[in-house]
Amino acid sequence: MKEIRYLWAINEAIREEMERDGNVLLIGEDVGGPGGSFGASRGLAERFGPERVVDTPISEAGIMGLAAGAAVCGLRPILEIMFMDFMTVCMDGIVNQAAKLRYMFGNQYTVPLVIRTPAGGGLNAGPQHSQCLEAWFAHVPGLKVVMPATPYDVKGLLKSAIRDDNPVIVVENKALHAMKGNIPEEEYLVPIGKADIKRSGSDVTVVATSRMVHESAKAADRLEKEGISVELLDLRSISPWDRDTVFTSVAKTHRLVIAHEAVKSFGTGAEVAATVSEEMIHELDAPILRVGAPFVPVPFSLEKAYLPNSEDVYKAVKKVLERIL
Amino acid sequence: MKEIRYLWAINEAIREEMERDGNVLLIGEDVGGPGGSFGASRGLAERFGPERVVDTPISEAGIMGLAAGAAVCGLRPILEIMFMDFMTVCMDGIVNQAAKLRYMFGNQYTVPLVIRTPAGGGLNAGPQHSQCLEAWFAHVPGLKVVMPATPYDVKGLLKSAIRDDNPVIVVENKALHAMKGNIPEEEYLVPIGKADIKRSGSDVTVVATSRMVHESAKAADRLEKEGISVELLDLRSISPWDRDTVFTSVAKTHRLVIAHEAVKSFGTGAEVAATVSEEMIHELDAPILRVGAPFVPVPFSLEKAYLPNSEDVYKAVKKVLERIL
Amino acid sequence: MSELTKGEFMASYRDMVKIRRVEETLMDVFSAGEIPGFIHVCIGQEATPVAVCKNLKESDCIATTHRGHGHALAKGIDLKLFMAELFGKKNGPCLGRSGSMHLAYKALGIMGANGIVGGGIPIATGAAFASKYKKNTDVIVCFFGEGSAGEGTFHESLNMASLWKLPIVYVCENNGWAEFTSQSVHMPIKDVADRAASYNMPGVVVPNDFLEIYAAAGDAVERARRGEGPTLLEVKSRRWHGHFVGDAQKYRAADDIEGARAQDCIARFENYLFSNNLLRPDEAAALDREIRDSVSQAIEFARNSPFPDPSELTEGLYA
Amino acid sequence: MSELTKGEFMASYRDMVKIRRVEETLMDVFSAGEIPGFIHVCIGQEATPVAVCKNLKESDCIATTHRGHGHALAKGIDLKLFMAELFGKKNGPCLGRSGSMHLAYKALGIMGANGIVGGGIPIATGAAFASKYKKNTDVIVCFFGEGSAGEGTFHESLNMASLWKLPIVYVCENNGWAEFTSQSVHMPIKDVADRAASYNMPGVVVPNDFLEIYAAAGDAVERARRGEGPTLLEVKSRRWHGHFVGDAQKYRAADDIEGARAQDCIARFENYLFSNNLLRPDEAAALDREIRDSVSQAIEFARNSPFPDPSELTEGLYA
Ligand SMILES: Cc1ncc(C[n+]2csc(CCOP(=O)(O)OP(=O)(O)O)c2C)c(N)n1
Ligand SMILES: Cc1ncc(C[n+]2csc(CCOP(=O)(O)OP(=O)(O)O)c2C)c(N)n1
Ligand SMILES: [Mg+2]
Ligand SMILES: [Mg+2]
Repeated sequence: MKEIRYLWAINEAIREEMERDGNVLLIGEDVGGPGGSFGASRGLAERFGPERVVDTPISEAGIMGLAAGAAVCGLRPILEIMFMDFMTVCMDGIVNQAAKLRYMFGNQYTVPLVIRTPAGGGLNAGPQHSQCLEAWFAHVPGLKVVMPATPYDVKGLLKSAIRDDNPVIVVENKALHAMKGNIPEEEYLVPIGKADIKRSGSDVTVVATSRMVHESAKAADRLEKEGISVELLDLRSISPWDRDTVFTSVAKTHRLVIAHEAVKSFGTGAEVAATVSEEMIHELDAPILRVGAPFVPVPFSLEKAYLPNSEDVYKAVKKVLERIL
Repeated sequence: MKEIRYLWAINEAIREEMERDGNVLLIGEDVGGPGGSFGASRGLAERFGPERVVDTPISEAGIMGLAAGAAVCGLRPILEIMFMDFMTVCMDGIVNQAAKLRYMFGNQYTVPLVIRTPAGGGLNAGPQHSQCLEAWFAHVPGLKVVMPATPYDVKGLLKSAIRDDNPVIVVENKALHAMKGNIPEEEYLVPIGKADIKRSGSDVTVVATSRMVHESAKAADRLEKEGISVELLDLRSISPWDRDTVFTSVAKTHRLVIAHEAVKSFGTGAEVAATVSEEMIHELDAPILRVGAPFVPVPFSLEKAYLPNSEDVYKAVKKVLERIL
Repeated sequence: MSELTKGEFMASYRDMVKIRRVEETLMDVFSAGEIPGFIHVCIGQEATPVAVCKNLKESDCIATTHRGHGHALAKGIDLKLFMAELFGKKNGPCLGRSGSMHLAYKALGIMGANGIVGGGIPIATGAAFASKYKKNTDVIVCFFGEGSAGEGTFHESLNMASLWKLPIVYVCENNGWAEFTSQSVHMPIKDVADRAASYNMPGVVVPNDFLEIYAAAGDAVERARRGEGPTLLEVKSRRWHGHFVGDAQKYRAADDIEGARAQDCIARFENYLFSNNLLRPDEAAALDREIRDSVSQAIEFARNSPFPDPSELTEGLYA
Repeated sequence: MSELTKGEFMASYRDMVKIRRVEETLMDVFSAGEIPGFIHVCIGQEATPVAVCKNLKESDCIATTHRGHGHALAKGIDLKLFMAELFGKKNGPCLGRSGSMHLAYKALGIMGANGIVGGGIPIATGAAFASKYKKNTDVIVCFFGEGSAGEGTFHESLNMASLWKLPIVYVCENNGWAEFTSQSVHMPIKDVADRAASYNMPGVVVPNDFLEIYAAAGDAVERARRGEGPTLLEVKSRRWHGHFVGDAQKYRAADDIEGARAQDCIARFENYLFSNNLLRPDEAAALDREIRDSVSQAIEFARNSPFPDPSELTEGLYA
């Protein structure tokens, strides 16, 4: 095992996969010499040269379509979209092209393509640099969406994403970039579509993603001191998501809280809640509560008040424990 | 009362509002002389001239940003995006600009802007011309989203949208364009945010949107013959949506089915289901079922098999009636 | 650009006539309600796909548009496969999922028509990127209309292609109309090719003439193959019919339609072939009969082919 | 373009120095951790905002970018209001919701900085559309960097503006860098202004010199006001510091930074004023003291202003 930062785990994943497969390349704004806006690709251009670590113009729509075209021709591009908010400029390439090419062309093509993109708040970067938009992509057939919450997961999931023959969106969280964690010295993968049981518990299931996994863990610590036993699941993949693990947990605890940083309304938590109330409502002893951001843009200076946190998870858990059916 | 087609009701709404307010204008591809790709603006260029009915280049992103800029400067643009699938090319202007301008600039500006866009299948137009993407926009604070299902509602809601000081997305359904219905001779509005109780019933609540309202009505007819009483709600507005009317109905019937044409997973139905299981799970006597499209792009020739229909609603209702908690 | 042999002249003529016959037949068949969805025919524009694709190898790729029948046929797709897809049948190369508007055939480098105007331009650019990356000599041709030159992807793609000297030829078929809107209504310049200067690439304008297109495309393809980068080639093409089949063209002046028809690229090429003894009228007639036959057969084939089964609806979404 | 009076020369000089002092102070204050988020300073580029805005009326609008402090100050925003917003305070014009990157002030036509590169270009174009629609004489200036000229919105907007002869001036401040990437890495041409030809509008290149910018912008603004349409004006500007405050510019050669500093637009203008007896060194020194004072006061004001209350978080989302 070794300790590594989240950001550097990304770098290692890309580096290892580029070593392994000459068709893997990294493309995006400032990803080359400068090593990326957040530094995730530091050293890669030196190692692999400008043909494989490609600095682009500020043309997200163009790069996205270009990556899709390169992917159907046998390359395996990793595309960095500097902030998830900028996905808005390249939705067509993702949604109408990359996601659909395989199916609509009768499975003639594969589209092995990864979009890495940092989401979320924590940098006071304001309304156009802090959004969590994963729900959009989960709604699009043909895409996969993962949201690693730890250095271990980001390395393992990013490597899986690069090896996947489908377009995968890897949503990083900017607030996690500096986080440290342990990873094995040797190579490993984390499978797409598998949740991680962060802690076992019996009173309530908390399903969380990305930064909210850590906030939920804090809440669980606090709740534990009050004698409340939380089972915490890190969903890790949003599309596909691990229904089995969630169902098994809810069948055990009979109570469910879902926590994500994205705006609560019409967020991914709604799908989890809706699926549970579709498939196993009879198992529930309490309402399903969701923790998410309020229905406003991320304000510059009130970011802290805006972002959902462990207190919100704590309160939601307390509430589902109070309100017995 | 007079009988009118859905498409012509759109035309009337635009015409009346342009008569009423000189700052209202229509802008989009082919909307001028040609009267629009579907004919919704026929005659308007003749009536109001090319300054107010503006044919544009094929530049959705540009037009969208332009409309936002014009709106903050006091105009009230109605923008036609020819197919909802093309919203992918102008997401930034909608999501990062129009939706946020007011809030992020500290309420200095208003953004009175309407995007009219036809969604859905029924024309065998294939994977890039048939999508229902309303869930994306409902997830974005600052936008309003309506989905009128009848000639009456499309006229009334479009007029309300034009008078609204916020960006409103009016999602038409192409399969409804030819539909006939009665509307008053005199002027009327339909308020944004109010559901319509299409029929009262006692056994199960069906919450539907757009084309699925009619499919659900068909299912309700069939169920009625079997002695099952359906309360059918047309949500009409997705954001904001009418929680009160839904809650009241569910409190009465204790069973809920939600039906939309969009892909089921991560669709708007999830939010309705999640909200109900958050706020009133104790009222439910059965799982909440959702009817929506399968998780694939809309295939060209299998469109009919793809599209959710009255049979699907029928089956879902039967299922919630079987599975008593 | 290489000189054409007599056989190649004949083959080019045959391809152009084939495209026209296919499109004429499709207009009938579509109007009779046999094909669902929309179709956009390229009658009047047949010279471009054929003259351009005559410069391509099988492994070269093309990306095309909603008006893409001619391109796919010129690149060599089998008529029966083509028709089966247009009819939405299970044995179409896209399993009936794409129809006319998204037709693709990987085996011949037909990377897909595109329902999104401007959507194919960066994809083609990506294919050219892959070609260069893999150090092979494949050239990509990206077809689009003058209307598409209004989209941001046009700008972004040409900029990157030139920056990286990608092996691609951008072929703008300027038929003067974007749906129901004429060029002057949506563009403040006459020649799309003028935009090449924005990207430091050659911009070339040619008339709707097989020989001129063939020569200009040949230069551009060779340039691309030599690694010297992209070219923007504009053909002043003409659309005879409506935007889609069924469009009555009420927005269009009669003399504009007549003018388009008067510039018949097939008649022009035929005259050239006749007067240069490269083709005899009787050969032309024989060819036409042969083509009509094969078109009929393809239609029959498509008609009689099965639709995909609803049970296959969710197959193959992910690899 | 009108001749500047002595007073206007002085005022221009004062505005340029003010912008520089504000930016210098912000660098310190930001580095000390007093301001959250990111800030992008425009030191080295002060001539453009001032020279351009000197041609504008109060009711004319500007749309700007992440590097927008200079534009807002040149358009006349009160220093205290400005600082309060940058500090995220409740009494900023955007209630502390925008900070530096999205600063807007409607009262003076400052339509907003934009966190999305290229995002402001169509918005400015829309403002120009509104001006023309309402038949008033307001002109809009759209500022952006050469990096932004890679976005599709640049292309789409300029096309429409020229097509409709909108009263707008596109001012590209070409400082040679887009974040950490130099122009030659992302653009195959030298002068962004060359792209004007794609839209049939005038393209003008000027150096980082107040007088030349003032004259060229004046012509462009007048042209726009006369209803003759847009101009693309490129200023060969220079960025002295990093992309954002805190960027150590490791990617940048020392002589590029020195070259930028050597081309100091303020020193150049100062020399001109001194040698033409339009300003005396003692006047300059007095101005500078005055400016430093007001900047300090504005910082104090912002420091001591309250943050918005969390209870106001959800206020005003909809009108
Ligand atoms: C993004 C997008 N916007 C609009 C359309 C609708 N549309 C389809 S074809 C077309 C006109 C295209 O004109 P042009 O590029 O000149 O091609 P042509 O039809 O003349 O071959 C339009 C506007 C679309 N399919 N995609
Ligand atoms: C759509 C989008 N892509 C990327 C970015 C990140 N970004 C912010 S500023 C910038 C460089 C802009 O360069 P330029 O337009 O030359 O302006 P300058 O910073 O030199 O003033 C980039 C890439 C962004 N904010 N928005
Ligand atoms: Mg055309
Ligand atoms: Mg720059």
